[in-house]
Order: sequence, then structure tokens, then C-alpha cells
Amino acid sequence: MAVVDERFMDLNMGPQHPSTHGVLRLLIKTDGEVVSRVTPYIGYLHRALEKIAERLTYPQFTPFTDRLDYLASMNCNLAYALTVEKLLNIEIPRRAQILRVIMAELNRISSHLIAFGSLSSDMGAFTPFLFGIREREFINDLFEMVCGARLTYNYIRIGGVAQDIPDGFIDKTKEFLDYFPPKIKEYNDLLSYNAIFIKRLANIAVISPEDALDYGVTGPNLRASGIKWDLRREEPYLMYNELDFDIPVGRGEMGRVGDAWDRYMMRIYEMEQSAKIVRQCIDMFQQGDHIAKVPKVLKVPAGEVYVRAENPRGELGFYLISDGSTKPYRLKIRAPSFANLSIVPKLSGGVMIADLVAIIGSLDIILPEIDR
Amino acid sequence: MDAKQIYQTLSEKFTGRIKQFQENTHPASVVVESDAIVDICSFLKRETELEFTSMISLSGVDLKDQGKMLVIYHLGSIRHKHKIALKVELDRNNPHVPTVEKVWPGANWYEREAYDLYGIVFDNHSDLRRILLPDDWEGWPMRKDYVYPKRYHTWDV
Amino acid sequence: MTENSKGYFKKMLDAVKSVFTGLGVTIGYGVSPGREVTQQYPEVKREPYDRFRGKLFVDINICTGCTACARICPVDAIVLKTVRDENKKLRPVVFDIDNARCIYCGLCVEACPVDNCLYFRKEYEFSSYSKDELISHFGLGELPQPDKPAADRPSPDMPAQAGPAKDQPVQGKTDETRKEEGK
Amino acid sequence: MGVLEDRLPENILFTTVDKFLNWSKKSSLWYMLFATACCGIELMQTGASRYDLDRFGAVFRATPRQSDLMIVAGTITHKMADRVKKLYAQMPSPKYVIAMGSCANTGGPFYKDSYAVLKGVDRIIPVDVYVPGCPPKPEALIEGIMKLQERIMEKKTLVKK
Repeated sequence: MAVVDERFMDLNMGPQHPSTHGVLRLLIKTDGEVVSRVTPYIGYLHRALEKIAERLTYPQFTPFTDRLDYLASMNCNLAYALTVEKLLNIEIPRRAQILRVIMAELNRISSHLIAFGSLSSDMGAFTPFLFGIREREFINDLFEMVCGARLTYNYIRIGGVAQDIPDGFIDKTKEFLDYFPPKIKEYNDLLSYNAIFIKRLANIAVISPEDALDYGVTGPNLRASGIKWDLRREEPYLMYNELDFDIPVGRGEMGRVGDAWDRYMMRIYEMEQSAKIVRQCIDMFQQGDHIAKVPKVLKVPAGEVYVRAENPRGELGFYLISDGSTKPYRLKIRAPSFANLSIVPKLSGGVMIADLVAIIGSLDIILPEIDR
Repeated sequence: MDAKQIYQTLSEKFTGRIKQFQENTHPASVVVESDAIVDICSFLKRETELEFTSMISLSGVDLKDQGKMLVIYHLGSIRHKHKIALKVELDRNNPHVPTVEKVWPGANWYEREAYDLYGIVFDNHSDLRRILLPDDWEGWPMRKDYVYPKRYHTWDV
Repeated sequence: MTENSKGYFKKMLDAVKSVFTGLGVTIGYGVSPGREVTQQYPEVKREPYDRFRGKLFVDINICTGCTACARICPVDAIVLKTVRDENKKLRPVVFDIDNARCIYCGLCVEACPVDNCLYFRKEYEFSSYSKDELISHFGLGELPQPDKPAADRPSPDMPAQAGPAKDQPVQGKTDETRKEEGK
Repeated sequence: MGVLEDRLPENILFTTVDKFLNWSKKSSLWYMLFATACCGIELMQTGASRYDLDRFGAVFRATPRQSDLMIVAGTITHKMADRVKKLYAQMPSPKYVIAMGSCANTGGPFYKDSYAVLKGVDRIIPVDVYVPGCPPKPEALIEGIMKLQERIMEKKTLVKK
């Protein structure tokens, strides 16, 4: 007979729980309020994307990258396209590059809006969630205008983008850029600097820089720990090296560097920066092709590449092995949330159960890319 | 430090345990003996000139035609901004490799994933269970010769 | 008053102040709502944008039966079966689109070599009580048998090139282009 | 309706009572917040400011014990399928299921090549309305809910079928 530790009880959170951001299951060992150990159980959304990639041709797999991190489909499309292009060794037209940056940054904003909204609703404030969705709908409209879908875009393709932008897109984007930055002040008034909200998040679940690196945490979560690391700067792809933007770094404004509040605030700062990038891109617009010449039957030269891009949640990498045929031999997806979630057991010893929700929310994980 | 220099440093330090240097991959990769992987990884992490602070990714690859399995470690350094891939070749029928969990704790989940999908056993791993698939799943689905099951529990697959 | 209690009151004041800052935002919306957000859906329907990927349609009369769409489809949502008619032209006898399985990615529309043959309509309200209703059939049907009257034709709008009813269906030359199922 | 269900003769009183019961059921479709994948985001957006599902009396509940409607929004894998069955069993009667999006309808994008995905949620629980789309527009989901409301109105509860 197994020995039962009488001090603790097991508590299941998920897989169906509103604040686990999808189908995450956490097995919590607790004495009632204070958590002693958390074991995440993942894989409830394992859809075998890597296996599917081996059975489909390169262009056919693009729609599946939409479903990788559906809050930032454009970024996932982009990372996949960059990977295949690296092996194909083709030059992307300038206009396509600008379009790609615009889409990626708009999607970054809309993804961070969900992060902002869902964290606030986890913390018990529902209004900011509605505010976040309201602005997100604006971006969804922009995307529907340009590619015809609201969530799974399949827009950034190998070699460029699927279609050139329609008339009126630039005006509408400009309208959004005028509309959006003032809203950030609203968010700050409503939520970021609310004393109760700060009390819930400041000094909670501090990730030290060493831990962050050990566990492979990337993206805003890593920057919140005070490490200035952004692939858009460190390994510039597309035309990011020509753009002027800041990389916000956690400063421990409300508590210690790398706490939950810092992680939350990184996203607010990054939305501002993304809006700035989109504005610059619109000014840089020039005529040209939207897609490079790509053969209809795409045979990718044999080789191995690992290409990574900065997604809203961190570093999304594709490790592609090609054997020269029309299908990938192996496509490994390095998902940012996978690494970000793996630090949760380390963070959550000794916290309250209510703080656990804050930890998950502030890490902004998304399950489809963890489970793939 | 570029990949070539890293390779030279490694081959000086670990004579005979480094098998091959592949320059045409991106990032360049070094094929090493499987039982030396822990020593090499901790050397790469500790040495101040290399300082591979984090493991970016760990992937299993099934080379069915050659009867081999690969484990590929993508390593990156935040300070020096260089990258390298380490490759370990394993026997396909009995893939065993020591765990690097002690070097980078983040490797824990990646190794569980490789175990789950490829059946690669990581020796001395603290918690080697299936991670993505249900515990009662049969077979290693990412292997090239995997046959899809017909039924699972009470319904058709 | 001790130092401690001073901090206590300051914290309380901060909390109240920040709550009122937040309330200021919501009250602001109460006073002047700004742009209207909520759409009164069933009464007021927003027209989707021109590129909207809604329900997939095919103009079967101009379809050349090249099967490019069925081959590019990553989920096998298009089932296409063709036979050669007496003019050696491919005739799409079965053209089924499973809307329940379609992922609306648009790869097929791009692959289609004929203009306006395969296209998305701005139609999105077609939920149903059964899954079978979600499969749209566009196929022209088998060539008419000689002994059958013309009224028995499966599709009323038969194209001109299908030939008169007396023609025999070309047996043995059937192009089984539908993708192999269940690998 | 317990003991009275299916027992009463068809007459003007009981059909009116039935209608009233159906009307109250249809006007308070509390749906369970059960989102697994992409469609979950569209479900959230349907419930939020722009489409405002509350207008139809549909409010989300976080627990199956309080919900009448399960909107299966997203991919159901084999690992998850047992939980879905359990969640469905936990819901009180009368209960309805909407399969939202291609994944819940047929397995959608993962129909052909995936070993881990359940090919249609109707293999494990009964589905009332299928809403196509990948993911469906919020309007399409609302239309699906309206279709379900129509079906609820047609149902007979007390009166003999």
C-alpha cells in the first residue's frame, strides 16, 4: 500500500479550467492554501503537427503553422517561411518584407492584447478583457481585409505573402495607429497601476536571469528578468535592422526584477513599440512584387537548418531536415511556451493557489504550441 | 567565437570523443560520442569563452535507412551570441543517451518529449514519462515505421 | 501616529485613488461612448471584406477536371472524380466539397488554373443539424445512359460539351484521380 | 422534468406549458467555457464586446454543473476525449452540444494525417448543431446558436411524443 502523506492533498486544476489558458492540467500538492508542488500535465492538445509536416508538401504545411500559436498565426507563418527560404536561398522582394513586418507586428499587438485581457480576467477584472478584445477586433478586421480570415490567416507564404494589400488597407492601418496608442494609457489607468492589481502581481514568482536561461525561457518573460535579448535585434531577419524601436527590459518598478508584474508590463511596452514599428513600415512602403518566384512544385535542397524568429511569446524555432524531396524529412518545432511552462514547477513552490493563476497568466503560455 | 573555433576547442579538450564536424548545416554541428555528452555540455556551459547559457532545443531524428537515431542539441549563448548544434548518433534498436538535465534543467521536458515520440531513453533522467501522449499509448509515433492505431479506448481512431 | 499606521493609510489611499482612476475610464465611456462597438448581429449584418474566405463554390461548367485543387488540399476535403467524355475532355462526374472538413485556407483557389472556377463566397451562415448536409455536391454526374430518358439526368444544367444522350460512356478510360484514402 | 416527462396528453394547456418551458430554455442557454484550441478564441470574441452573446441569454459558466450548452470549440484529442465525455456527463439535463469548427465536426485539418486527434466529437457525445468554419466567424457561431434555439422550440417535453 502506498504511504499517504497526510499533510498534503492533491488538487487537480484543469484540463478544463478557465484560467489555465486552454487544456493544461496542473496537479497541485497543497495543504489547503499553500502550494508545495505543482506538476504540469500537458499533451491534451497534442495534434501531431510534426508528424503531419512529414506527410505533407512544404506549401501544404503552411496552414498548419497557423494553428501552432493561433494568437500569433502571422508570426508562425513567418518563422516557417523563413526556415524554408533559408534552405531555398531565395531573395524576398522588398515590398513583401515590409508587408511581413507589418503583419507580424500587428499580430504581436493582437496577441499581447489577449495576454493582457486574459491575465486581467484571471485576476478578477473583466472590463480590461473586453477592452482588449475590442482593440483586437480592429486588427482582426485589418487581417480579414488583407487575407480573408480572422484567425487562421495563411497569409505569409514561402517566398513572400499570399496577396498584395487591398485598397484602403494603409488608411485603415493608419486609423488604427491613431486609435490604439491612447488606449494604452487607458489600460494603464484601468489595470497596470491599479493598487490591487499590483499587490496581486508584484514580487510574485520572480524569475532570476540564471533560472530563465537555464530553463530556456525566452521572449517578454526573459526580458522581464532583465536580459536584453530580442531576436529582432540580435539576429535581425527581414528588415528589422533598419527599424528604430526599443527593447523594454524589466526594471522591477513595483517590486523585484522578473516578477509577475514586470512580465505583464513588458507586453504593454511592447505593444507601444510594435505600433511604432508599423508606423515606420508604412512610411517605408514602396512598389514591387509581393512574392518572389517560387516553383509550383517546391523541391527544397537537401540540408539542415535551425531558424528562429521572435514571436510574441518568445523564440519560435523550426529545425528542418530536408532530403531534397517535396516533403520535409523532419520538422521540429521549438515552441516558446514549452520552455516557458517548464519553469512553472520551479516557480510555484510555496506560493498561494491564487498566485498560481497569476503565474500562469503572467507567463502567457498557449497550449497548442506546447503540445503541437 | 565561430563554429570552427568551437569545434577546435572541443576537439583539443575531448580528444577522440568528437567524431565529426559538419559545416554545411545551419548552425554548424559537431557529432560527438554519446557517453561524452554530459561532459561536453557542462564544459560548453562553464567555459567563459563559450558560455552556452541555454539549450535552445533538443530534437530526436529517426534515420531509418541508416538504422540510426539522432539526438540534436541546439545550444546558444546570450553573451557571445553564437550557436552550435551537437549531434549524437544512437543505435535505432536500443537508443540510449545520458541526460543533460543536470546541465540545463530545461532539458528535462525536451528529453521527455524525445522519449515520448521516438522512444529514446535518457539514462539517469529524473522523471522519464510520456509527456504529450497518454500514458497508455502504444508505440513511438514519430518513428518512420510507425503504424497508426485503429482503436483507442472505446472509439475508432 | 506611528510610522507603520501611516504606511497603512497611505496604502489605503493609493488603492482608493487607483480604483477611482480606473473608474474614471469606465465612467468616461458612460458619458461619451465613442465609436459603437457591439454589432446587432441578426438584425444588422456586416458585409465581409471582398477577400473573405467563406463557403467554397465551384463553377462546374468551366471546371476542366485537372484535379489541382484536390491534390493541393492538405485535408482531402475535395473529392473529385473524372471520366473522359467522347471529346476526350475530362468531365468532373463527382465534385464534393466537405465543408465540415475544409479549413478555408485558400490553397485550392490559388491552385485552380481556371479563373473564377473555384472561388469563395462571402457566405458563412450554413450551420446544420447533420454533418451530411455540410457536404456540397457539384459533380455533373455520370454520362447519361442511352436507354434512359434525358429527364433522369442527375444535373439539370448539363454543359454543351457533354454530348447528346445517345453517346456511350467511355468505359475503361476512367480517370481515378481521387486521392488515395486512408493511407 | 422528471416524472411528468413524456406523459401528458396533447391539449391546449399542456402544449402551451411546453412552449413556455421551451421558451425559457432557449432564452437562457448558459454555455460552458470549454475552449481547447483556435475556435476558443473566436468563442471568447463572440462573448466579448463586439458580438456580445449575452444578448441571446447565453452567458458563459466555468463549470459544467451550471451549463446547458457545451460549445466544443477546438480540437479534441484522444487524451482529452475521456474528459469531454466526463464533462458532458456532468452537465444537467436538458443539455445541448454545438460542435464548433472543423476540428469538432470531423477532425478538420487533422483528419488525414494525425494519429492523436479524435475525428469528430460526435463519435463520443451527441451533437445537436454543427457549425462549419475554421474557425467560424462569430456571426456563424451566433447563427448556430439561433439554429439550436429553433430546435429547442420544436421539442416536446411534457406532452407525449
